[in-house]
Amino acid sequence: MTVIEEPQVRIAIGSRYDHIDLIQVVVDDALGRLGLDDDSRHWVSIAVREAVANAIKHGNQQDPEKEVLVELSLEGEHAVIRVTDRGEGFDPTSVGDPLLPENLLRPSGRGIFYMNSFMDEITYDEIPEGGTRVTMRKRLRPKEAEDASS
Amino acid sequence: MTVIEEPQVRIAIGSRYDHIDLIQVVVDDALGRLGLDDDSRHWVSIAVREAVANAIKHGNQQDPEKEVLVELSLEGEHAVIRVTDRGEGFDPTSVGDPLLPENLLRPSGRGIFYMNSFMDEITYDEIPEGGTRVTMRKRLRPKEAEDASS
Amino acid sequence: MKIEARNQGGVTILAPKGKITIGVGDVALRQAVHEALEAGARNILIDLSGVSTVDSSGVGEMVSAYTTVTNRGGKLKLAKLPSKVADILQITQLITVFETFETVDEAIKSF
Amino acid sequence: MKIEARNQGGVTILAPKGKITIGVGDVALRQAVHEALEAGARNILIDLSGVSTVDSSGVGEMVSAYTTVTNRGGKLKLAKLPSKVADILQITQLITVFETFETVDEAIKSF
Ligand SMILES: Nc1ncnc2c1ncn2[C@@H]1O[C@H](COP(=O)(O)OP(=O)(O)O)[C@@H](O)[C@H]1O
Ligand SMILES: Nc1ncnc2c1ncn2[C@@H]1O[C@H](COP(=O)(O)OP(=O)(O)O)[C@@H](O)[C@H]1O
Repeated sequence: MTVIEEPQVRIAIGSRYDHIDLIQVVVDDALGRLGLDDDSRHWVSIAVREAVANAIKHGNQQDPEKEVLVELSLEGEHAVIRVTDRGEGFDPTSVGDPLLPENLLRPSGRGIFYMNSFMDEITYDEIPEGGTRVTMRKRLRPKEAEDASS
Repeated sequence: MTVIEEPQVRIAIGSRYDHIDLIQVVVDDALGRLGLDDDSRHWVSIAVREAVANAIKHGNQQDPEKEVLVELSLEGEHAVIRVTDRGEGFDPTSVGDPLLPENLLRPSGRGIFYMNSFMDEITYDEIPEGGTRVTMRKRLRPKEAEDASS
Repeated sequence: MKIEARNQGGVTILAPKGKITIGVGDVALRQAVHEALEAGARNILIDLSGVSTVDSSGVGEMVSAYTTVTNRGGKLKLAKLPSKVADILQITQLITVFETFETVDEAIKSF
Repeated sequence: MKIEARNQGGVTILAPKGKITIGVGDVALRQAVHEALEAGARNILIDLSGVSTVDSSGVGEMVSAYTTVTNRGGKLKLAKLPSKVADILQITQLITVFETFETVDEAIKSF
């Protein structure tokens, strides 16, 4: 069962790379208040940077008039971050594996890999209005801790 | 003439006081990137805290389901911050002066006074959907500096 | 926000650290003053050196504390105001209400 | 992000400070490597001790720099990786591509 709880925060930015720092600051602050440790916050906020960078670059094609929406919420034991753009979308299953020897020296293609490495779960959806939404989840307490305390 | 420029940032929060810190962090970060010095940022972010606190308390009556919207933008030489709630509204001209001797020992009634003290201009509007919007402006460079450089 | 409480020369010293702002810091200050009064304190000194921000609710709570303590026949004074907190008391003209001191020792002698 | 460039023992040492991330840090790194090559450098060492964050664009830029320098017959190596930067190279398996050193001196001797 997924319980959606407050606090919820939504931030919309124009599609400019220099807003990414601001998103990182917000995510870091919010996750700190949820009790996530410094290291985990570092990695989660890098994953969020990647999602926002992709939304700006591939989704909204750096059109500063098009907004990227970032939503933070707490769903049960997970911090959930959703990043939505107004782009053409893509097929996430077609993305190459950056660890394959033939890809290792490629200068790009590691963003979704970063997100998968640093979050517990990432899922992609197309939104009805046209655009891509990526939903990223991170468990706030280690699973053992929860099992032990219940 | 007012030129509205990017970057624009919008943040929506549920009506809870513990989100105010997050707004302060965002405002501080955004104003820092606009080149506002540390001291001015301190005072502007306190003014924004007051506006958001009023929106949460008097506007949305602390209903966490009701959102407070904070919008940051750069309009010409001014940082402009708008805070919107979904409350019943009020008459800003009816607010008492906290410096009057009979008000000096009152435990409340200094929020709008803070905003007026720390911002260059504040204006109140009712929004069509029902609610209050306060618009606060702060000049980014001292007026002399602008005159001298032009 | 955290508030340390200690006794020195018959004065209860409250030393809040952080922000005295709506929802958290203001409530904590009210509780700390309330507890000091319950414990029999009459003379209370707030050491503000650790306070970074005082919003209108925070300054309102300081006024409330002042009134409550005074009404009970006690005294509430302030020490070690950071410049930004002093600015707030100037702007709100509450500097005319509160007795303020540069050091805790000076303040204690004054009670 | 700022990048300091200096010369030591025939090696150009680039020391970026801050984040190597999309839009700013990655561009700065590309320029710094480009300028070093234009100035005739063949051996380039990136001292990463001042770098807090490397996103996928940043690590991609490091790979580009590596390829460009190698293709011109030069060498690009890394020194003083903070643990979070080392983690990134582990996860992306780029640790198998780059030669890395704990100190600048060790790195310089290796060229
Ligand atoms: N929000 C998005 N909208 C459209 N396409 C996207 C989006 N995010 C990722 N993609 C596509 O997936 C590919 C892989 O993305 P990623 O792993 O982040 O690497 P990179 O961004 O370096 O190409 C991108 O090149 C792009 O084609
Ligand atoms: N966003 C708002 N919506 C409705 N009423 C408001 C709003 N902001 C301020 N007010 C009214 O104006 C009064 C004065 O506000 P303020 O100066 O901030 O002092 P305080 O919040 O301490 O009462 C409030 O008591 C309230 O009645």
